Amino acid sequence: MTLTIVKNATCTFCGCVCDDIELHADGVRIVETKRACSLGESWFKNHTAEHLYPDALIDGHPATVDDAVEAAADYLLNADMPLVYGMSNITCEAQREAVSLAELIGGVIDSHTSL
Amino acid sequence: MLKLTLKQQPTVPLEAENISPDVTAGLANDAIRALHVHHGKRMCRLDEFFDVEGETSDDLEIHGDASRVKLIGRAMTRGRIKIVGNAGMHLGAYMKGGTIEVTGNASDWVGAEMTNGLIRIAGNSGGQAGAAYRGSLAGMKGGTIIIGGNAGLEVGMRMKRGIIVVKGLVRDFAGLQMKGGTLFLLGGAEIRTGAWMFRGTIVSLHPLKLLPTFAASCAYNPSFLGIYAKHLATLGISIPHEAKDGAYHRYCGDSSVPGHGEILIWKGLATSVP
Amino acid sequence: MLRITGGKVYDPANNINGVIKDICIDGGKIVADVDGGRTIDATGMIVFPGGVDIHTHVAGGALNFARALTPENQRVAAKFMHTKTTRAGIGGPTPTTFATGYLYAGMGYTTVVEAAVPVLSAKHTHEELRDTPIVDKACMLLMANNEIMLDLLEKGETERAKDVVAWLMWAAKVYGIKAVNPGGVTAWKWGKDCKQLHDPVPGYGKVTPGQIIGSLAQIVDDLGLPHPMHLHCNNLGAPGNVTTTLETMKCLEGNRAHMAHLQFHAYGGDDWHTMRSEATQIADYFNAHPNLTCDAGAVLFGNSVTITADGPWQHLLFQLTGRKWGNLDVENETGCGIVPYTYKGSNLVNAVQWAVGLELLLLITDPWRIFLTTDHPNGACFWRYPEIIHLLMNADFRKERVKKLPAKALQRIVLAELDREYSLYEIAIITSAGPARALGMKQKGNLGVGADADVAIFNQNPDGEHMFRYPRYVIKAGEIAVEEGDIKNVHDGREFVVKPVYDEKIEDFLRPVFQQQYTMSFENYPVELERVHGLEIV
Amino acid sequence: MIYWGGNPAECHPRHFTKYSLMQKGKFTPNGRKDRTMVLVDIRETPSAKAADLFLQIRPGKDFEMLSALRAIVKGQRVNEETVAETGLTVAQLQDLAAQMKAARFGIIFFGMGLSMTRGKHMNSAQILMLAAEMNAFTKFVAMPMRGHGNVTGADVVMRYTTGYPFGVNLCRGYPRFNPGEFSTVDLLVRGDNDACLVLGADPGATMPQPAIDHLARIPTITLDPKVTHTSRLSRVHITTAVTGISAPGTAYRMDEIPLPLRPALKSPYPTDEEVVRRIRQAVARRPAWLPGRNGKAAI
Repeated sequence: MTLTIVKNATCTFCGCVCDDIELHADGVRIVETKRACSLGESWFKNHTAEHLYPDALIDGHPATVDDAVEAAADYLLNADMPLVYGMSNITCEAQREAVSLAELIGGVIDSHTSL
Repeated sequence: MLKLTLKQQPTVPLEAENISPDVTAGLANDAIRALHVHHGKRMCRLDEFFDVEGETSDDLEIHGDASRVKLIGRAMTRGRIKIVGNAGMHLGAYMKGGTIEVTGNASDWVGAEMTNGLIRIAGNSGGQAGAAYRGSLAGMKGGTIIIGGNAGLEVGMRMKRGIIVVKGLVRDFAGLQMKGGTLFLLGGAEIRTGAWMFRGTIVSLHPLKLLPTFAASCAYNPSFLGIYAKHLATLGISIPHEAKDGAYHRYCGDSSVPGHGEILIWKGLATSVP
Repeated sequence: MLRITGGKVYDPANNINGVIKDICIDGGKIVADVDGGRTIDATGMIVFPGGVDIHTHVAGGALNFARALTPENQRVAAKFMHTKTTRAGIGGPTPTTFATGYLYAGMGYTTVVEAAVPVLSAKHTHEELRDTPIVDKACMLLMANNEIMLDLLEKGETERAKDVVAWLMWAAKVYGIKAVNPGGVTAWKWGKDCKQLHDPVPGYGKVTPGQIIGSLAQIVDDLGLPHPMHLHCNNLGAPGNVTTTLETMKCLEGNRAHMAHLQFHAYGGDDWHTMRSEATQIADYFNAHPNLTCDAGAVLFGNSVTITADGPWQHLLFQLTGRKWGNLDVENETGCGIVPYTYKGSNLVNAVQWAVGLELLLLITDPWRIFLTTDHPNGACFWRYPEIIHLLMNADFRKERVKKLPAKALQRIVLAELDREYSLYEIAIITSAGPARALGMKQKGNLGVGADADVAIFNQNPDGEHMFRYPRYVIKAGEIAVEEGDIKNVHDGREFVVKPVYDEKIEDFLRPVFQQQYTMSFENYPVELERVHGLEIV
Repeated sequence: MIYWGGNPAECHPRHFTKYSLMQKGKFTPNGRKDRTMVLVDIRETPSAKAADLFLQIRPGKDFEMLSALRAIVKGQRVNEETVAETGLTVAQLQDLAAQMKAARFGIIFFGMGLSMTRGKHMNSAQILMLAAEMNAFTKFVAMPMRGHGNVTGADVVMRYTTGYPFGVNLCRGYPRFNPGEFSTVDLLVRGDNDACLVLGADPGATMPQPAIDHLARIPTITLDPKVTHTSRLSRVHITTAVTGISAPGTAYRMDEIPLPLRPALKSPYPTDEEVVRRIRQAVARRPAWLPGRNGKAAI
């Protein structure tokens, strides 16, 4: 099988965010990393493209993403003081959406910085 | 006297800056019932949470555990609020005059950035009493805060004028970056008291663990304490100041800033120089 | 389709001075006539081309750093509520991106130029501009302290330097070139500054600030960029800096240049105690040299935050104020300092600064060469422009204000003697037609057929401040964006980017240099095209 | 170069080689040899091997030591006995101050050993002030060593959209900021929220127990590439693609430089960006919540 080679990939494991990593992937997993440190290497190799987890869970039971999204919207909009928290392991584009969502549901938004 | 009784505990914090004599005085009770409060993101009527009784006046009484009711008496200029129970955050923040009394405990930011008036908490208070909000150049600029119990972090942070008295123990950073005013610690403090202080006076009746940037200057009977003692006596607080027992160790600092603040530690309990 | 009828039109680019005529709009452009559509009755109103801000700081790493540094300003600033159509935000000296768009549009401004962008964080600037609604945008690239550039100038390789500049411009997706304290920001990495135009920059053997200025202005002209080099001179804010400024202008003879926030560069005296206005000297030279344009960088009293790539100056200001200070060094490219500041009417130095901005606006005779700015947020916030307009239009009001200055200040300024009053026509030039021309944006700042349909309509009012603070209508790209102070229609603005021509082989030179000097991969350095929202290549 | 309360050798392994200590620069052609490195920490971590000078201080004494150092830098007096309680002597601090002043370009990297111990943000503020004041003598800067991947990005995005870096309350329809009041741990421990959306974090594994208990009590929604502790106490969990591995976008380096992500895998799951957008769109389809237009700023 041919390997996909990605050059100048960016590692988001720690705050250094090194962007000179070379990744060799076989479609399901990353088989080789160049220039990544030990932490980065295990970060890249520990995640695969396999379907290991259910798409979504509602009250612990497998559900579709559509249903989960609707349930989430109900919970957040109906709450009097919802909280949006985390955001350190997601992209800026997702963070930007999260701020917009927090505004729409009238909530509090916070990241790991406050810890 | 107007009496508000909390009839339903808010499930999320209730912001009620409208509970202030400046707003309620002169309003009919029905108008008071219709005042806005904010339950999280929802704007509600005051009477969804409070029973309103009595006559409208400058004198307000709140009954019940209002520990989740924030901003009571925000920026009030006159009159009196008595809370029979606990009070939530920002009690009397930006206060300009009048009196607030709490029979129970209060939360953080009591009298933050206040300029005048009197706040008296019988129980404990949270942190940042009389403090500056984040980024502001100055905390309280006048008035008096008396805390009967213990207090939290950063009490009197960046205060410029006024008096804070804490009868119990205060936590770290009391008088942080103080620029003036007087902080009486009758029950002692944890660590880093007076960090970054420029000016102002901290008086402690208990020995304190001081930062390395405070230098012992002398031991003496500060005569100005007599004036404070007279004033504090009217509020029911006594501090040692007479010739026989009024000697204090004086320390100055914080030399890291470098500042000209002073910390006075009562000799009566300070057996050795800290 | 839209017809604006009955209004007095001020369109200086087309020599229209207060003529009552119809303005017709279709497809986001001004057209000769329309058949049908909405009609706005502008009787008793004045019609201006949408405002163009040639120099402001509304997006980017430095401004965003300032937001974090000053929560106390945000706490007391104007609040923008979340509504069905608008996003939440905060005004004040460092408004949030959404609020920035609403504030500019709410004042009749439809085009803004972010004046300081380093390549390294250009991606970030574009992200912020994407979330700055309504107005059209462009940015200036910081270049005069780029170490790769300086190395080339040191070796005398100006031809290659030209290709590098062009490549970097396209990498950063910008509109023009900005020079800030040439050499001085580089020197700041040694904790030093460049005070003398003809002394070598610390860390270099030969290259001097004067040489950087001359070479960069030449490169900008050779590349044929629409806007000349945008220059922030050395010695900003320092008493006696008039000498440096005049010397700088001499270095620029034979080239075009735009002198940014000239107010901060027109001081005489030897120190803070003797500081005085030298606006007359600057204006005399400037009036005689048509190769130059400038913007005022006026000061208004009140709270502000100073943000500039001029790192050494900011350290000095931190020491003067004893307040907060933020410093950012951007690898090999530039630096930045941030200090909150309050201009006080009772302060002699601040009073002189306030006067100098107005003096320049009144003494420079050609309104097509000086534009209204406050170097937001350095001199004052952009949303206070109407206050300056009122001061310019009403000499009596201005003289009353001058009387309130400290008595000592009056001996240091000439403002009290100036009687000139701006006409509405001239206001339209310094807020719109002039800056658009200096930027080389032909579709902006005018109401001729084919121009972008950016129009501001004001109720005519003798109080200039009131008139310009509350436009009756603001039309952006043919849509009514603001009606009686309410944001009606929020859409994203465009961003103008210049693609200069360069030799593709320059990448072969840059790649190894880059790999040696930078911490980022060369391939990840340029801003991707899709990151620039509403991109329009000029 | 001073590392304070951090262990880059183990926590940011490439920091020395790629960014700071070893790199050869234009003015440091010999790389490591042209630099002096000081490590300040409470124990001798592997990073100490890289240091020219290791200063071991007693736990919880950072603020005290920094106070003393700031005073010494300015030629002020300090109390020798209380300095000694930090585990260092005045002479050691004087020597450190002298070395700092002698540097051509100094930098302090401070880690969570400083910012997460007693005093927290005051410790950080103290070190930032020290760096600022050092500029009276030579060029000096300070920078936090941020831990998690894109926590810097969260700061940046929140700042330009809301004006504040974290802990932003939008309940009144405009942004408000007050750390301690609107920061997550405090909110959850007090039980102030009645719903929570967790994005790429696992508070169920890391936060104090009362906070976890509250998350279990209220409707919690978790987005994560894995089913985490938090997912298990949530009403809703949605599996998402992994940032940078199977999800594209942008991440910020700790010095606020944005970098593009180049995913090598194609995930069977949607990205966080897509899911959050879909939740936002679902909310927008429902009757809108609009803030009451009531009065002035509360705090």
